[in-house]
Amino acid sequence: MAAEMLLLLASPLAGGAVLALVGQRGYAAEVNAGFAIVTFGAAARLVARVIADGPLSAFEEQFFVDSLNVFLVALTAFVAMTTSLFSRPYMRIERSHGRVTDAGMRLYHSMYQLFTFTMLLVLTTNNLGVMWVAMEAATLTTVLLVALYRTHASLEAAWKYFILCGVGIAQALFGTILVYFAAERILGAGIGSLLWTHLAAVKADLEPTVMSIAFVFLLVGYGTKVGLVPLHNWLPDAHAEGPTPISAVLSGLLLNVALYALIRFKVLTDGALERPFASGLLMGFGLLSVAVAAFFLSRQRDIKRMFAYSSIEHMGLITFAFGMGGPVASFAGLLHMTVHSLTKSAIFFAVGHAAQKNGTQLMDGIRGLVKVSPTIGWGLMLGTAAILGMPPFGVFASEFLILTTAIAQQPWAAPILLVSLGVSFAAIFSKVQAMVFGEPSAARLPHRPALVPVFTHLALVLLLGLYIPPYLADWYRLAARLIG
Amino acid sequence: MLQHYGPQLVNLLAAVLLLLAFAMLSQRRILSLINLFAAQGLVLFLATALVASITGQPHLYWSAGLTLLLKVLLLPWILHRLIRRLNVKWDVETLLNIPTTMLVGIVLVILAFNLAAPISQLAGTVTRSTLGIAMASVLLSFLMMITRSKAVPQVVGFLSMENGLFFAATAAVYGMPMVVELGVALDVLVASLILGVFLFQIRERFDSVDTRHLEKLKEH
Amino acid sequence: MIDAALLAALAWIALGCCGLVAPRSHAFAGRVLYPAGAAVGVLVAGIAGFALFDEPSARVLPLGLPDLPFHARLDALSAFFLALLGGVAAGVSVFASGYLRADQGSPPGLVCLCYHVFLASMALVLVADDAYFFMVAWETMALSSFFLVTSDHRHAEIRRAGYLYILIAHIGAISILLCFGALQSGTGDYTFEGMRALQLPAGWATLAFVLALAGFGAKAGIVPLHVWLPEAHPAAPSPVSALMSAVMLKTAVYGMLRVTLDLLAFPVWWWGVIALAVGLASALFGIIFAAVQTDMKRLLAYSSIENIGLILAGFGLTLLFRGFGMGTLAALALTATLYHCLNHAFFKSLLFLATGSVLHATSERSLGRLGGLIHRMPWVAWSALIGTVAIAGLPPLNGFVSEWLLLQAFLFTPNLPQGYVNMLVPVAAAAVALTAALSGYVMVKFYGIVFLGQPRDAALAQAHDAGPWEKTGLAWLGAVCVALGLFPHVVIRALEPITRQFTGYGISGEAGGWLFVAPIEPERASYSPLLFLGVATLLILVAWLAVRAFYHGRARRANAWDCGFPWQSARMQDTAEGFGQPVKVVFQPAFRIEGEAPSPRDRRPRYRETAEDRFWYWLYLPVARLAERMTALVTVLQRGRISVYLMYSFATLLVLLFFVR
Amino acid sequence: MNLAGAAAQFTELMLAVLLAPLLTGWVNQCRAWLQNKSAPGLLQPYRVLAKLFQKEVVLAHNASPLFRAAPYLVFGCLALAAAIVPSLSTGLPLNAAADAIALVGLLALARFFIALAGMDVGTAFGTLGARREMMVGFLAEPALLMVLFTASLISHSSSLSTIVEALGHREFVIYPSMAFAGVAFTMVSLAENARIPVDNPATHLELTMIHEAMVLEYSGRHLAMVEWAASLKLFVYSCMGLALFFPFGIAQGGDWPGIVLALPVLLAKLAAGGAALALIEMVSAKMRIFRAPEFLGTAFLLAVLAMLVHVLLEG
Repeated sequence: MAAEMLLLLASPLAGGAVLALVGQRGYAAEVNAGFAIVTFGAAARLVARVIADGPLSAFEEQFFVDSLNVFLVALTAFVAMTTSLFSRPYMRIERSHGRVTDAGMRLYHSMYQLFTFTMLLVLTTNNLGVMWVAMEAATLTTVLLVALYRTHASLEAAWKYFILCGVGIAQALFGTILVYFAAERILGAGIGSLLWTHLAAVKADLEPTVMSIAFVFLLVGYGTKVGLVPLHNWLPDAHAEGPTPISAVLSGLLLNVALYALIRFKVLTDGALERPFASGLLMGFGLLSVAVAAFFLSRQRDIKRMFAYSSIEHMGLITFAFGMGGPVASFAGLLHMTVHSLTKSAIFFAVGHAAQKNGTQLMDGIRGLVKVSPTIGWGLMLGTAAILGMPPFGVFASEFLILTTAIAQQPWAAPILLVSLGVSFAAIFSKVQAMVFGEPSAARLPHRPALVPVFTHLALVLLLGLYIPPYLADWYRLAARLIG
Repeated sequence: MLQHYGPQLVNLLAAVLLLLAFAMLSQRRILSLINLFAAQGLVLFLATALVASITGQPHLYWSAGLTLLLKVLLLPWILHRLIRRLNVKWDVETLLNIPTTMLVGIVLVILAFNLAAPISQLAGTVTRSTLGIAMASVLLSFLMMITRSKAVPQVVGFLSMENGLFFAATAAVYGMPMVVELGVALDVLVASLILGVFLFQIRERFDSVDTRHLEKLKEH
Repeated sequence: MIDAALLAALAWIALGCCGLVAPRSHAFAGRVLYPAGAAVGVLVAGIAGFALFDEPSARVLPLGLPDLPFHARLDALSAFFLALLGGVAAGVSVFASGYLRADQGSPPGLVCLCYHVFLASMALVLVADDAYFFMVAWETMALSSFFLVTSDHRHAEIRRAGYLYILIAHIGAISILLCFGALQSGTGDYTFEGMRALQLPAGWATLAFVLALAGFGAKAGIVPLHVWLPEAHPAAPSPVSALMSAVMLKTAVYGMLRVTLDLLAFPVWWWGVIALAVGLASALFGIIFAAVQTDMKRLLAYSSIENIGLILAGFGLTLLFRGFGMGTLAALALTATLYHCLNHAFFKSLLFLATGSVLHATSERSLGRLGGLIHRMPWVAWSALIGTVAIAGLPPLNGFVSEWLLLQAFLFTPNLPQGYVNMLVPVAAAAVALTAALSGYVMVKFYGIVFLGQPRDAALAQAHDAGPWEKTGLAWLGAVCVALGLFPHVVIRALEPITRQFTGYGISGEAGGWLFVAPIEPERASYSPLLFLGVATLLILVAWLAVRAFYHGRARRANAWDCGFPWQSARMQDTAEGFGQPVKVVFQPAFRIEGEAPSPRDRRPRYRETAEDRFWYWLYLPVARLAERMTALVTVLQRGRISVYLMYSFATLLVLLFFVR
Repeated sequence: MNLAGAAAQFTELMLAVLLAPLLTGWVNQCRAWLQNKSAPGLLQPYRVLAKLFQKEVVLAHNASPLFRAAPYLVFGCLALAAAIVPSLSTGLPLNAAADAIALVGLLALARFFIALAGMDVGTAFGTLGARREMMVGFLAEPALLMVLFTASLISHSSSLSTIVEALGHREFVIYPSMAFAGVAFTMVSLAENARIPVDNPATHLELTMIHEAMVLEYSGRHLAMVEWAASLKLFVYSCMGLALFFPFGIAQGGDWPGIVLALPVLLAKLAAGGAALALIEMVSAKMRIFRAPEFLGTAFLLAVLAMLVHVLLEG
C-alpha cells in the first residue's frame, strides 16, 4: 500500500523537479509523458489493491484511499497521462509558432507535473488541512500556466483566476479551521482531529451550528474552484486563455477534485446536522449553475470559452445530483464526473487542433472541419454529441439517471433542467455544426494531429454508455453509499 | 500572573488587530498600507507568542516564529521592494468612498460577532471571545480587496486576510497542527512570490498595475 | 424470435460498418451492402410475421447500466411495427442501391453506415423493454437520421433543416425521458415490467401521458411541433425521407401506444379527447398546407403530418372507448389506427421514392418546373399513380380501408355515456371526412402537375426513367399497397393479437369470411374490395369491348383544341400556386399570407404570394426572443471587473451566513 | 348469393345504365317546357350518344394512355355505383360489397380520374376545369358523407340496404335530422351533377364552366362514354336521394314480384324528381364560381347540423 502511494505521489513530484532542472530540451515532452505514464501505472496498482482489499490508509492514516477517491485518482492519473501525450505535439507546434519561449516550455512541463501532484495529494490525503494546502497549491501551479502566452488576455485571465480562487480558498481555510474547532472538542487537539476518517466516525456528535457555518465558508471556498454560479467568473477566462492542454486538465480534473473536497465536507455536515442542510445548498447552487451557464452559451464567439461554460453547466448538474443524494443520484453523479472529464478533455484536444489549423479560436473563423481534416471534424462532432447527452455515449447514461430521479424526487427541478438542457443543446449544437460542416475556411496545415487521445476518450465514454464493467459499477455503488 | 492577565492581553491584541484592519480599510497611501500590514503581522506574532506562553504549546512558538519571519519581515520587505521597483507610491483611490466603506465594515463586524457568539460559548480555549474578531478581520480584508482598484492593495488585502485566518486559528483552537501551519505558510510565501512576478508582467504589458485595465475579458 | 430480431438488427449494424471498409466506393455500397440490407429487411418482416402470433419472447442483454441491463421483448405490438419496418426497409434499400450516387456530400461508406445504423436503431426501439435501452435506441435513431439528413451538408439550408430537426427531436427526447421518470416514480425500476406493475396516482399518470404525447408528438410531427418535418424531408436524400416519413414517424406512434396502452394501465377517457383534438388539428392543418405547397417533397411532408393526425385521431378514439370500457369499439379504433400506420408507411415511402426518381431524372424539386413526365418515365408514373390513389383514400386500394374502418369507429360513437363527447363526435367525423376529401384534391394536384400535362421546362425532355434497382423497389412497395387494399381481412386477423392484448377484444371474428370485411356485424357495415374491384373491372372491360365491338377503335392525333385558342404553351397550365388557390381562399385564416399583385399599368407585371405557417410567429419566434432576453440578462454577471466578481462571492458568503443564523 | 339475387342485381344495373340518358332527357325536356321552349325530344340523349360513337376520336398529341382509359374507368365506376344504390330492391349481392362510405369513395374515384384526365392534355381549360371540379369535390364529398352518416346513425348501420329498410319498412317516424340532411343532399347533388346554380351543363362559357371545361378535349366515343357516365351520375344521385328520403316501394331481398312492383314506383319517383330538379334549376341563377365554396360549405354545415340534431333529439 505505502509503496504504491509513495510512487503515486513521488513520480509527479520528481517529474516536476527533473523537468525544472533539465529545462527545455527536445525530449522534455517525452520525459513529461513518461512520468505521467509512471504515475498512471502507480494509480493502476493502487486501484488494483483497493479493489482487492478494500479501503486502505498509509503513513499513520495521513493518507487514505477508499472507493470514493480511488476512482478519482485513477481518472486523474489517466487524463493527466493522455493530456501529456496530447500536449507533446501540440505544445511543440505552439513552440514552433513562437507563441511560447523555451523558459515557458520549461515552466509548462515542470508545473504540469506539480499540478498533477497537487491534485493527487488532494485526493489521497486524509488530512483536511493538507487537503486545503494542496488545493491552494493546485491554484498556484496552474496560475502561471494560464499566463503562459504572456498576452494581455492571458495575464488578465491569470490575475482574475489567482485573486478569485485565492480569496475563495482563504474562506475554505476558515471553514477548515472551524471544522477543526468542532472536532477538537470531541477528539481533542492534535493532528487526529483533522483526519477525515476520524471525523467521519464521530460526525454525528459534531457541533451543528459550527458545522453549518463552516460548510458555508467551505462552499464559498471550494465552490469557487468548482465554478458554481455566482462564483464562476474566473473559469471561462482561465479556460479560454490558457494553453489547450491546461484547459483540458482544468475542466477535466481540477473541477472534479474541488468538488470531491466539497463532497467530503458535505458528508460530515449532513452527518452533524440531522436535516439535509448541505444537500439543499448543493442542489440549489447546482441548479443555478446549470440554468445560468446554459444561457451564457448562446452568445459565445470563442470556442474554448463556450466549452468552459458548458463545464460550468455540467459541474452544476453533478453538484445537483450529489445534492439529491440517494443511491441512484449519487451513482449518476460519480458516473457523470467520469464521463464529463473524459469527454470534455477529448473535446478540448480536438478544439485545440482545430484552432491550430485555422489559426484562431473564434468560431466564425473555423468552418468545414470535416473537409480540412475529417478526424478532427468527426472527433469534435462526436465529442459534442456526447457532451450534449446523445446516446450511446456515457454522458447520456448519467443524465438519464439524474433527470429521471429528479422528476421523481424533486419535480420542481425538472422543468428548469428541461429548459436548460434544451437551451444549451440549441446553443452548442448550432455553433459546432457550423464549424464542422459546410465549406472549409482554412487550408490543410502540414502537421498531423495527435488524435489518439481524443478517440481513446470517446471510445471509453461510448463504452461507459453501453456497458459499465462490474468492478467499476461496484466501486461507484460503494462510493455512492459513502456519499449517501 | 500571566495566567490571569494573559487572556485579557490577548483580547487587547485582538482589539488592536481589528483596529488595524479598519485602519487599512481607510488607508489611502500604499506605503502606509504596507506598514499597517507589517504592524498587523507584529500583533499577530505577539498574540501567538502570548497564547503559546499561556498554554505552553510548543508548536505555537514555532508558528509565532514563522509569523514573525514571514509576515513581519519577509513579506513587507518584498512589498516595499515591489512598490519601489514599480514606483507606485501614489495614493490609492477607492471604488467606494471611505465613510461608506467604514459603515459597511461596521455592519460586517456586527454580523461576525453575532455569528461567533454561539461558537465562542462552546470554545474551551481561554481566548474564545477573539474568534469573532478574527472573522471580522477576515471579512474586512475581503471588503478592502473589493474596494481597491489597484493591484498592490488587493495583494495586501489578500495577505491580511491570511493574517486574519492565522489569528482565527490561534485564537479559536490554539493553532492548527504543525504540518498544516507549515503548508499554509509555504503557500502564502509562494503566493506572494508569484504575485510579485505577476505584478511585473502586468506592469510590462499594461505599463500600470491598475486592475481597471484588466477588464477586457467579458461577455458582450 | 427476439433473438432473431436482435441478430437482424446486429446484421444491419454490421453491414453499416462494412461501409467503412471502402468508404469512397459507390459500387461496393450500392451493389453489395444495400441489397444485403434489403434482404435483412425481408428477414425482419418474416420474423415479425411469425412473432405476431407467437407468445411474447424476452431476452436480457449483458449491456447497459449495471443495475439495468438491456431488456428486449418482442410482443405482438412490437412485431407489427417490426414487420412494417422490415417491409418498407426492403423496398427502400433496393431502391437506394440504385439511387445513392456520387453527388452527395458525405462519402457513400459513411452514408451507408448511418443508413443501416438508422434501420437497426429503429428495430431496437421497437424491441426495447426498458426505459434506458429505449432511450438509447431512440436517440441513436435521431442522431443517425440527422447525419443522413445533412449528408449533403454543403448547402446552408440543409444544415439549417438538420439543426431544426435534431433540436426538436432532442427536446422531445428529454420530455420522453422525463415521462419515463414519472412512470418509474422513484422506485428506480426502469424496466417496462416494473412500470406495468406500478399503479400510478391519477396526477402522475396524467403528467406521464402529457409528457409522452409531447415527446413522441415532437417526433411524429403533430401540430404545433411539426415545423421540422417540412424542412427535414426535402433536405434528406429521398430514400431517407421515405424511411423517416414511413417508419420513423411510426416509431413515435409505437411509443405513444406502448406508453399509454401498455405501461399506463390507467384508462382516462378525456386523454382520448385530447389526442383526438390534437390529431384532427394536425390532420386538417397538414392537408391544408399540403395543398398550397410548390415543392413536391414539402407537399408530401405536409401530407405526412395529415396522416399522422389521422392516426392520432384513431388513437384518441381508442383511448376514449377504452376509458368508457367499450372493448369491441376500442378494438375497432385500434385496428383502424394500426392499419393506417401500415398503409401510410407503404404508400408514403412509395411516393417519396417516386419523387426521388423524378429528382434524379430532372434535378428539380419545384412543381413549377415539372410536368408531362408520364411520357418520359412511365414506370415511375404508373407506380406513383398507385401510391396517389392509395393516399387519396380511394377504393379499392389500402388507404381507403383504414379510413373506412376509422369512419366506422366514428359511426358507433354516439352511444357514449358522456354528453359533450357525443356532441363532439359528429364534428370530428366531419373533420375526418373533410381531410380525406382534401387529400384527394392535393393528390390530383401532385400527380397532375408532376406527371401529366405538358413539360413546364425544356430540360425535362432529357428526363430518363428509373434504373432497374429503383424500379424493383417501387414495384415492391406498389404491390404491397395493392395487396393491403385487396386483402384487408388478412391484415385485420393479423392485428387481432394486438387488439386482444390491449382491449381484450378482436374484430376479425365477425370479419365475415374471406370475401367481406364486417367489423361489427354484416348488416351494420360490410365491404369487399375483391368483389368491388372484380365487378368494376368487369364493367369497364365490358364497356370497352362493347364499344370496340359495335363501333371502331380509330383515333387521330391532332393539336389540343382548348376552345380553339391558337397559341397554347405549357405556361397556360395551372401552376402549383394556381392549383392551390381555391384552398388558399377557402381556408384563408389558416395561413399567414404575404405577397404583391401587379397593378394593371405594370410594365413587367410580377405576382408573388407566400403562404406561411403561423406557428413560427405564434410559438417559435417568441420562444427564441425569450431565450435571447434571458441571455442578455445573465450576461450582466460577466462584466469583467474583478472587484464586482469579488463582490459576488462576498455577497454569497454574507447571504448564506445570514441565513445560517 | 343466390342466382335470383344475381339476376335481380343484373336487372337493376342494366336498368340504370339504359335509363340514365332517358332521365337526362326528361330533365332537359322539363326545363325546356318551363322556359317554354320547344323541347328537343325525350330520346335526344340517345341520339347524341349514337352520333358520338360513330364519330372518330381526335386525341391531342401529348394525350397519355391515362387520358384514353379515363372515360371507361369513370363509366365503370358509376355503373357500379348504380348497382350499389338500392333503387329497385334492397339486399342485393352488391349491397354487401360496398356500403355508404364505399359508395362515396367510388364517386370520388370517378372524380379523381376524370380530373386527372382533364389535366392530362395540359391545356388552360383542362387544368382549370380539373381544379374547379376538385374544389367542388372536396366540399361536396364530405357533405354527402355526412348526409349518409345521418341516415346510418338513425338506422345504426352504414350499409345502404339496411338504411333503406330501416327508413322505409319500419313504422313511419318523422326524423327532423333528415330534413336538414335532405336540404344538404339537394345542394350537394346540384353541385355534383354540374347543375345550376353551381355549373351549367348547357353552356361552354369559359369563365364559369366546370365539368365541360374538364372534358373539353374529349371527342368521339370517349366523349360519349363521358356523357353517358354523367347521366349515370345524375341517375345514381337521384336514386340515392329517393332511397334515402322517399324509401317507399322498394322491394326487399330481391324477390321478383317486389321488383316488378317497384319498377313503376321508381319510374314515377324519378319523373317527379327530374321535374323538381328542372324547377330548381329554373328558379335559381348561376352563381359566380367563387360563391360555390360558400354554397357547398353551407351544405356541409347543414349535413353536420343534421348529425348533431340527430344526436340531440333522436339519440
